[in-house]
Amino acid sequence: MGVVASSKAITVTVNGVEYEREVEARKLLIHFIRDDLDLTGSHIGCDTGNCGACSVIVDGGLLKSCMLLAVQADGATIETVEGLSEDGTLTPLQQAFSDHHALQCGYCTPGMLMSATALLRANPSPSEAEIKKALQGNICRCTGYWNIFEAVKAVAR
Amino acid sequence: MSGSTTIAPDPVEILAPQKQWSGQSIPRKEDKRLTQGEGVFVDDVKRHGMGYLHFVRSPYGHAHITSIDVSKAEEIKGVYGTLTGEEVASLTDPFFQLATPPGAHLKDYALAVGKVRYVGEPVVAVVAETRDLARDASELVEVEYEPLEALVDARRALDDATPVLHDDAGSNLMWEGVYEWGDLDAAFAEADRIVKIKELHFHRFNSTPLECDGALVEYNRGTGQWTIHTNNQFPGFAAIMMGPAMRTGLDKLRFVTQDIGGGFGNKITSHPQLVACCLLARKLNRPVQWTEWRTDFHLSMSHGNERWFHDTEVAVKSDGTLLGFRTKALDDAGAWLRYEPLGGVIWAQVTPGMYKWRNIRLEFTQVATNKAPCSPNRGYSRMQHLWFTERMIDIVAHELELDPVDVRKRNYVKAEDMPYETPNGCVYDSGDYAQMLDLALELIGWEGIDERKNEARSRGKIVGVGIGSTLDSGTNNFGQSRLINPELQFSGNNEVATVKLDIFGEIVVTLGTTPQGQGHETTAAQVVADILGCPVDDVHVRAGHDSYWNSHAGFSGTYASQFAVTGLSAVKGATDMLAEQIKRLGSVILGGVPVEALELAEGTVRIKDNPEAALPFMACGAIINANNAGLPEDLDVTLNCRYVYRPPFEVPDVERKFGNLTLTYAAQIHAAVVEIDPETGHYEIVDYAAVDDCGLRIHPQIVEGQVMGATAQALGAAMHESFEYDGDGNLLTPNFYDYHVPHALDMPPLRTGYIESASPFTPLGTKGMGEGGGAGIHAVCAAVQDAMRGHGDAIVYDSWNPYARVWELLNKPEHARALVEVVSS
Amino acid sequence: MNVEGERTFAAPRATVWQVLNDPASMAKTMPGVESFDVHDDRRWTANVKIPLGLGGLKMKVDMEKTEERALEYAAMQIKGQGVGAMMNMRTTFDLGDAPGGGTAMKWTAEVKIAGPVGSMGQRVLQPIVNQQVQHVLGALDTQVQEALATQADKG
Amino acid sequence: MLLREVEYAKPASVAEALSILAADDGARALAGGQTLINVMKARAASPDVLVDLNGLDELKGIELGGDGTLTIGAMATYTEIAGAAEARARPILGEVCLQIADVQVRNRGTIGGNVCSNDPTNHLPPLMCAVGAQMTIVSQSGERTVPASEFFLGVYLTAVGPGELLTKITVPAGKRDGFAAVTLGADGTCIANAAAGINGSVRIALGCVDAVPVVVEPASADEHAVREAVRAAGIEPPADVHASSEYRSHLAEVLAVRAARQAAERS
Repeated sequence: MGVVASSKAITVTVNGVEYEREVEARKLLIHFIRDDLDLTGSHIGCDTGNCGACSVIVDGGLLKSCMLLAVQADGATIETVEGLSEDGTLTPLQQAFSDHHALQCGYCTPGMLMSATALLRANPSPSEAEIKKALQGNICRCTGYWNIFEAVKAVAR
Repeated sequence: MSGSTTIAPDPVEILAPQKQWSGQSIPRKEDKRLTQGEGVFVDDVKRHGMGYLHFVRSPYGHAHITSIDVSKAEEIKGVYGTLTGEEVASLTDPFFQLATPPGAHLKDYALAVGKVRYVGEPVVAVVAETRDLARDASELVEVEYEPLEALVDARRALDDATPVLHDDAGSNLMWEGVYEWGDLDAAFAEADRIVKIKELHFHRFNSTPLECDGALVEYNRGTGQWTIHTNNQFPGFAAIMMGPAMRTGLDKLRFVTQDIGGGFGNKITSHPQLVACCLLARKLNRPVQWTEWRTDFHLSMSHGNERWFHDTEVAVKSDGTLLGFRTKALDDAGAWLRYEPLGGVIWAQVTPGMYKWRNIRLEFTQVATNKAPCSPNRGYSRMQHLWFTERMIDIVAHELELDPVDVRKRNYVKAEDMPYETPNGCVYDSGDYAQMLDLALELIGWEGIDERKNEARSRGKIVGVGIGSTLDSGTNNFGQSRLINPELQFSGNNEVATVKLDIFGEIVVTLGTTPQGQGHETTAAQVVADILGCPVDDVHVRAGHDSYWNSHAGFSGTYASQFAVTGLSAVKGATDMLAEQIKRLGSVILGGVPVEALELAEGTVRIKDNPEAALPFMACGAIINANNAGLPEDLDVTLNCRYVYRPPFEVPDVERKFGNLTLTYAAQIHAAVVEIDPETGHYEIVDYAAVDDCGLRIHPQIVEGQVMGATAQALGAAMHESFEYDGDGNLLTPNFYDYHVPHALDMPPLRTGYIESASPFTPLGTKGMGEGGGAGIHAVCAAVQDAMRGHGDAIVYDSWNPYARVWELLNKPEHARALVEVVSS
Repeated sequence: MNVEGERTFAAPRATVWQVLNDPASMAKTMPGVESFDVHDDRRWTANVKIPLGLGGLKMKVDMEKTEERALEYAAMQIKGQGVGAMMNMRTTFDLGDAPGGGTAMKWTAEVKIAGPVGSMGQRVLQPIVNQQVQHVLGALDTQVQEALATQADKG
Repeated sequence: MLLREVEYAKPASVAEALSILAADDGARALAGGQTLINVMKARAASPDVLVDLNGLDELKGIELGGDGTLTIGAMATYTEIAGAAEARARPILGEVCLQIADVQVRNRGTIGGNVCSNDPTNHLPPLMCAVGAQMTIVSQSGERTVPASEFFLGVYLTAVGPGELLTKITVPAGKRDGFAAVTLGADGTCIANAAAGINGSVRIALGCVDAVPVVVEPASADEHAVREAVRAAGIEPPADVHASSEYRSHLAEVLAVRAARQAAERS
């Protein structure tokens, strides 16, 4: 329980797959996902928790995995961009991103998709204002966001 | 153009493709992997036994390094080794300098040697088993410094009392040159009014690509060759910087890239860090991985050029006709010349802006300061100059109470003047600026702007509207480097593509470029499919860049708005060759039908009058690659074609500083409406319009995407983003805490428009584009200044106008007013 | 960053001066001082762990008295070096008689901070510096009172 | 990125958390971590032990008392406060929580973490002062309550001492509150902010102008009185890249007036 330790064995389920690993207490969840689990779809764009490129869904809630320790995710169910589509078929949201040219370099896209996914689950028919508010935590330096708003609108019911 | 000594290229015949694929916004080939998190970015590349590199960086803006002790770091278990400046200085030669003296004397190495010159400068590199351990160990490296006074204000750089950064140069002056064309005295004599502007300042920022720099470097002891997996966006340049410094041939430096998380020019000058990785990969005999984090990037990588314009004088007729201007540009290059002083001439691609004035004098001085080195940033050097040009236009209009629209239309280069030779010999290929402006004004609702201002006033707000017109000169003539240093043996430009028809009929395309989101795989496929008459899905364009393929040349890369010209013209050239070979093979197999009687359609080569007689590409590929017995000996067909596109350039006249510096001159005109809260200076952009003309568009959606993205970057730079330093040389905006880039909620409503004036000088009628966003900075500055009319009448004198400055402009306009003066003559 | 102010001590100038000149007492004024080591009457070193609320910042602080005019004025150069953090501080003390008795001290401090702490931004940096300087002055007061007490014992 | 080595504990109860905190003065409570973990990335400060408070139900929950008093667990997230029906009893709380950063941060960041970190640009320290919140602090030696106006001691420093924990925040009934800020872009970092409560007496707290919120109590909420009170406070705000000291003082006055006006307009 409350044992004080500098490393810990944790079990997490990522995109339906269960992983058990020993991790240092200091390891950020994003480093665990990218370096230990080799799920490199989630990215790192800053070191201050601003950019959202590392956004993942943990136990149903959208979080930035650079502001969570891996040990804190022990027992959690995590969804990353790799888990969105099944057998390579794009989800309607992924397809809309492509149709509306909502990505250029694609570096922010995985985090952006996770934020939009979380939004649409909670609110299937968001207004433009609600879309902007929901994507406020994800920085994109290529698109100026306009096409991203269009893509999300396109799948909003 | 008669009587002019133009060196304009001969117009080429535009072979308009069937327009089957080109001109359509087809789905991007890149998107499937990128939307599924299956792209491969540099930090995704891993190798067995790789060590992680962490740089120990300077905490001082300017200091002597008195001692370095790495022993404590190297003692730690799991630390593989270190690299110091002294080692670098013994193992490598200083990077080649583009400048003439004094800049030429700089001794620039991969790590600081003896002295540090900016906060964040790499001093020691530590490599360890894990990322964390590398950083832990770097904290145990003991570096003793003897702090020196830092130079942060370029305006003090040449004062006697100011410390000199580079003893080798003996001065903080890096490069200077005088550019003069036309007859200044005549112009000023003819002027009715002379508008004098004491000082204007273009601030320091960059595009902060979301992915920072990085590399994974492997050294092959057997072949002595380095494989450099990196997101450097101009491997051709990195190679010519690194090879001589590392005392190795360029073929020993293999650059590999797949996906790059944004570049915007900021990823051109990572060669010092790459050299450190190479030396350590060899020293430690293991792969070395380096990832730059956000704060490292802000501290040390590729700041955009900060520039001052002093003692500007504009000669104007009372009707607003512009006759000429003179100014003194002072450019702050930061601590090293990593790509500079090219910024000292790049601006000259757009010397008169979009205007017809012919009498221009610009004294350019570039100095070193204790700040991060400057390198290309989207709009590189032209943005600074075009901002200055637009400032002159709007300040003249403001002071002479003229309509900024009228002043622009009166002075714009007109459609009928195209191609237009500028006073310095650049040839604007095509365009209709006035028509673009009309479109922008319509989109922004210029007509109803007065009602809008009144309505805002009733809410206690002030509305201002402004125009920003800008050029996006693309496809460099590297000969312009000789205006900086006549000894340099660079000129022209080139790009390469290969197209082959493989054994099972696959069409495989390789590019020399390093795209960062511009969709090259898609647009290249469109061009190929149009020529070969096959579905775009049948064209496989290899992702990324590998200098071991034969598809790269000295200027290969993705920078300076050129793919639509250099990249796609190379693709077109190679595909035309392949098409011709397929027909020659077809004429043999189809029984000696003349090549003229054949056409390529539906993935076959067939007889025009008898489409039934068709040979599928698959058969062509099989015959040449696997079933070629009995083919005529003289049939010279490989179905594997490489083409190098070489734009038509002359070496500029160094004496007159005269010549065509880029091949195409795309244009953008933006208009912005700002609404200011006078009590706080807080303001918002409440409406925005951007109109683009980049000639024929292969993929309109991608073009519009570039316009949008560059616009967003400009709005961020105009309002919030600035690399600000304190007096000791500490960067006060070293990450996204204080360096605020636009977020979703910051984006204004946007309307976009376009016209297409085909370039007469490019094989596809295209123009390079992507860097025209600077117009956003010009437009916001103009709009803020417009809002000041009747509220103190301040002029906008800085390109960075955060709320605090806008509040000052409104409440203490005296400073701004004192900067401008109108003299009647 | 420059901070300055004025403070009055309920003690004669001689006592305040004595404290300012006693490396041991001065070392005790450092925030979160864990140990110190006096080299001579002008120079000492202290190991401190500056409390930053979210966790301490360990620093080795070297102090040197660079200037003095007995009972009137002292200037000190303080150099702090922590893992990845760096502080340089020049501080001066001007002593005079306070109107209402006791000692008035004008002080100035010119502080330069570098390293990762800097990357947290000025919004936290400047207030933190003010905080720590206030701590030093408070501790100085304590030292002065202690000095008074010991003198009293002797007397 | 890349934190220094640190030890981690996930206590099963507040009592256990307190014992771990008491055992090591280098131990720090880890709430939402949306500030602390970033400070650790910069290695600007490095706790020796992180005591993870996530999952301690004793620190969760938002309760509305019969007298309209709101009791908010220190570990209640901004999202939970903005969404809780009970919290609407004091509408300003949810409104301000929704202006903090972004969805991801609001999902993880907590009211307790916000006030305990007391970054000078945080929204909640001035708001807590303005609404007259009471902070409940426990240690192994017992429980004490500190008014918000005495809770904040400095940047990253509060009345919560070594071995102590903030467990809950109690907010009295009231509706006439206001909050105004000038931020770095929409919903960005505050350049200056002000919170006002005029439930009974008028209390206005100014943020970003000092290490702790500056509380002023004008005679009335009218513009003149508020400006007078702010001037009388004689603030000397820090200057940074976003604002000079003078500009920040000016903003503080303007925002105080706006916050008071917003409060006065509510019934």
